[in-house]
Amino acid sequence: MIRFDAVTKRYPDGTVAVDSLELTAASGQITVLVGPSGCGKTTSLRMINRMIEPTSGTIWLDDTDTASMATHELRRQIGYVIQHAGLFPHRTIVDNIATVPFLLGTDKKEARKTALELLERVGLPPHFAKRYPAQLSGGQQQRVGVARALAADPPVMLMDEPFSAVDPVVREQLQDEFLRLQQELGKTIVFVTHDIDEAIKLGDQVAVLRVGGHLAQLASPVELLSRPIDAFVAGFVGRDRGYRALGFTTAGTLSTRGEPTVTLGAAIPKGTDTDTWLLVVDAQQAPQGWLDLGADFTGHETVSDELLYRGGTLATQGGTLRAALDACLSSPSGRGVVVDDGGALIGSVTAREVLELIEARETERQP
Amino acid sequence: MTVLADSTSSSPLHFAQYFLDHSSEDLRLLWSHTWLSVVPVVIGLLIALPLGWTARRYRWTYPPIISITGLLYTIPSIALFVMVPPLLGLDTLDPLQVPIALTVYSVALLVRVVADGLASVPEDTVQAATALGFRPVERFFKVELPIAVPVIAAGLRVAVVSNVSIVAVAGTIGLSNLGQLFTQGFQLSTPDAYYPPIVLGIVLCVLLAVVLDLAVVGLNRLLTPWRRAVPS
Amino acid sequence: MTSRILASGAAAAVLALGVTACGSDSSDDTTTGGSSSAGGATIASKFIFGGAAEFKTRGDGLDGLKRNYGVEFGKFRVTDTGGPVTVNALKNGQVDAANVFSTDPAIKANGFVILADPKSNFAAQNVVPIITKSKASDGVKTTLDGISAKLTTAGLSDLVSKVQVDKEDPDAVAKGWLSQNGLSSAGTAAKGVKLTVGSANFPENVVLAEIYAEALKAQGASIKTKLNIGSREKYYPALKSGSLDLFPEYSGTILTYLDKKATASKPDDVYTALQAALPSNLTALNKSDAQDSDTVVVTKATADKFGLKTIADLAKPAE
Amino acid sequence: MIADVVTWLTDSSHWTDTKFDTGIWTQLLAHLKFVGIALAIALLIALPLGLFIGHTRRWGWLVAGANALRALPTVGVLVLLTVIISPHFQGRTDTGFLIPTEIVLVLLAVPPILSNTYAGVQNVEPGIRDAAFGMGMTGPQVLLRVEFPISLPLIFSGVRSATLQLIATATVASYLPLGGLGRFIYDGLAQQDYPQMIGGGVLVAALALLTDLVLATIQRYVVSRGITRRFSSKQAVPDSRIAAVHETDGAHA
Repeated sequence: MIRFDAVTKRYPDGTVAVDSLELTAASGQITVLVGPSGCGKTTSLRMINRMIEPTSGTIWLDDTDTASMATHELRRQIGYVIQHAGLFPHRTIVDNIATVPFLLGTDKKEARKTALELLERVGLPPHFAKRYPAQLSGGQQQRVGVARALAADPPVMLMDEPFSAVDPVVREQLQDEFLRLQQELGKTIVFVTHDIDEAIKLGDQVAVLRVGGHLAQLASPVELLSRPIDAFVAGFVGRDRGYRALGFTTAGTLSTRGEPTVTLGAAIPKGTDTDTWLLVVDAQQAPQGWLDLGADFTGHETVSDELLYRGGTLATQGGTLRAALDACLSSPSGRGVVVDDGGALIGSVTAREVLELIEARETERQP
Repeated sequence: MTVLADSTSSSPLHFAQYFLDHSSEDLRLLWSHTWLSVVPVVIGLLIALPLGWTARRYRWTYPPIISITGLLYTIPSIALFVMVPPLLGLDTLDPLQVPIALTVYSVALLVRVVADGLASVPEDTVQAATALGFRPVERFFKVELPIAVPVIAAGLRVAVVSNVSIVAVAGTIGLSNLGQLFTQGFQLSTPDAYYPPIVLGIVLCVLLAVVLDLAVVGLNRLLTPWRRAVPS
Repeated sequence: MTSRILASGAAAAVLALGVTACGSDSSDDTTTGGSSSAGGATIASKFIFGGAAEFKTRGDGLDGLKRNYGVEFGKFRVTDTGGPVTVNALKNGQVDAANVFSTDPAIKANGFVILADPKSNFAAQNVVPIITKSKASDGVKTTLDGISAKLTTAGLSDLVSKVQVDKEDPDAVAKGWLSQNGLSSAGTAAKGVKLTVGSANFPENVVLAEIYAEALKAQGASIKTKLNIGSREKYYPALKSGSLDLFPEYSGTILTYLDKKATASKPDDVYTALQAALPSNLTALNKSDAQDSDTVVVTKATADKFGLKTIADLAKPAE
Repeated sequence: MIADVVTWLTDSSHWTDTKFDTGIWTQLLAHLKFVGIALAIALLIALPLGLFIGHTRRWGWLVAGANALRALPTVGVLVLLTVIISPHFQGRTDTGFLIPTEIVLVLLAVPPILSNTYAGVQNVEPGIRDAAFGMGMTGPQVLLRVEFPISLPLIFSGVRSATLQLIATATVASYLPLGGLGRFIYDGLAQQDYPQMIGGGVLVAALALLTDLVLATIQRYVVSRGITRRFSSKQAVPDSRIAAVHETDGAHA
């Protein structure tokens, strides 16, 4: 657990970067600090491992006042990941990962062995161990950065915009794997980002800071989306926050209806007058796309790949309301396809049905 | 006689008095020293520009050009001074021997600077200039060279400052420049130390180096007005 | 420090002067010749000798000392041509004997002892103006001859001392000497003559050139000076090609420079040989009695310790 | 002319000492001694100072001050120091000439080493410094384990440049009555023995090249491949932009 107790950072020129911050980052959880630039989020983070010294106030690490520890001792107990990874260019990947164990005097062989395990854990092949940072892409470097922070198995990790320097596709990958890793490890993590979507996706709780170092709101992502405390937070969280909030509500068991299908490779069936859209599945009953029966099939006798409309997203039974609604809205037939965990077709729902469900939930919550 | 004794004091601090007593001679030495320090750098730059451009344009020529010019730079100046007249068939008193030797050094130093300066021009800028329709020669003078000015200017500063020191070496083999103040002072230092000409020579050399250095800095600022437009 | 390169040369009469001043005599003459063949370690073999690099190769250098006196030094150390490095090396004990010029005020100032050269190893070194023939009008000749007539070795030493010890300016010293010797009165003897006077880069030569220049100026000549030119191999070609017209020279050295096999050593012989050796466009005007010769000097302490009076004494067996 | 120089260089009698002539081998050793002493002293001064200034970002004016030393005329300082120092050393010692020479050489070698070391440390990416401190390295650990190895290419470039200048400039020792390869140049000039003079120049240039080659080899083994980016072709290099840093300076004599 990390607790900020009336922590203030004032620079010699009078600028207040952080103003009597009160904040607790619970053990085993991800606390995200988010806000526009100049809001003091990075300063707050860096005060935890005393890369910046607070002007006043106390930061507690469990029951210890961090100010009472030698800085380098403190830092060795806290994993630290920064934007560009900050890998040491002159050391191999394995030695980069083993940095803190080396500092702690761990046996070199032992430290390298652990480092190799971590390399795999962050999803990099073992032959990367002997490479140098310059030989890795930005995303790969960032994975090494995470592995390095984990090397001494610190209970606490500080992450300063770790994924912001990579492209969106890689970023999403890294975020997903980060969440998976956290599920296994259960570290106490403080995470700084300027990206509200990332904050909502990753945070167990999100602290929104406003310029001048004031804490505007500390809440769970759902609460933040549904009940922003003031205009600033509302504005920062964004316009379609209501829609995004659905992402935190499970749909429960959707009542689906059966959907007629045709298997890929079968003969093209004749359409009916009322509905020209037919769902195409593969041999394992996994939905592949929609077939427009009203189209001109000259030159085609069987259902083949190039005839399919692939626009629709899929909702998982037991998934979120947001996913269910999206499946409906994105489907050319207007019917959202629902699959089971294995990806096999269960049936379909309509947007009207999902909206009714959302309304029902709202009335439940606000009696 | 006391007045005379005073004006001929051996104290290092009397260099100013020494200068006033011998101002026309000393100014002549200073002028010739300045001339010898500046002209070779200018000529050296004119020679280094096409060489540096070649080293940059045709990459395979970079290693040989840089190695050969680097090799020239290792020749001790005193050896180069005395080698130039017999090698080029010049008269031993030919006033050109020092500028020629110094031009060799300036070229040696500046070729690499020009090549690296041109390398410092962002590839995007070159591409953009080409796309805008600059022909290669136009592009070199209007785009690449101006952008390379700061790097080249840094090299020029080194070249003029080190030239001031090397020219003084030529004074030790009897050529006319501020280096002569050192030999004169050394000769007059038997039987007793006589500092004024030596100190005066050092002071004038340092002043000259500083002035020439500032001149290059000023020229650089003049040629790169965009570098002063720094966003606050 | 190539300044006095080959401006070195010989000391004959001057040496006798120097040695007499040091209380020496020529009485050793008869005993010196054969003593080197005595075998065993000589005094010289324990000595480090300091001199310019060319002293190793010059005919009157190490070879001449060996040939004439049987003196072979233990080691040779390259210093400079009778300049500050040589003087300091001798004074500080880095060398035991050195090649210094007879007019050098450092000899007196440091109490160095000039070793006599009774066999005239070093040739006579009379100061002599070398001039482009076409510029040597009667008026110019008369003016320069007047200077040479008044110039003595003692006077020369005095001139050098004024520049080097009293740190007076060479042109002021030159003017002072001219007026002292009644040579500064204005005239028209050299009117219409255009001359470029040169000098090597050591004080004595500069003063001599200034004396020539000032005297000719007073006689109406139009004078340009190029002083402090380096060594002889720098200025002689300029003199020969006509970019310099007048130069104060030393008869022995310029002769050796022009004719490496020259053997003359007496003042008049050297002068005659020099006239013959000069190219047709140059001529030597009347020589002066003033000499600035090569000498072998040791410190007073060394001279006393080994009983050294002449160069030949160096070949005696060491105790 | 060239043939005469080759003859002079290949004459074995020129390589060994004789009674009055010092051979090439002896002068070569003397030359290396001048350079070695000066380089060692310059390293002792400039390396710790440059590391300290680069690491602490304090006393930066010292670097500017050291660079101003480059404006000093080598010969003038040599003469001045000789006139001051040499009379204090009596007897058969070269110390009175050696000290001025070494001071002049040290003055020459300090600026490139100091400014390159300082620039090398200062140019270490802030993120890398930040990560190093953030992981719990102490100041000296950050300096020695991170900043120093990363700045090695620039430091080496400064040392190599300084060494080249030292080798070329150590010839001025022969302006005083000291040995070294400059002896051949000054003596050749005095004796009008041009093959000897040019041969001396060739020897100095050759020594400079050879020394640079040795230093380049050491650099190759000392600097991490992660920084030089000399990777075997089999290994992928996603970002091939190589930071080219050259030391371009050189008061030279």
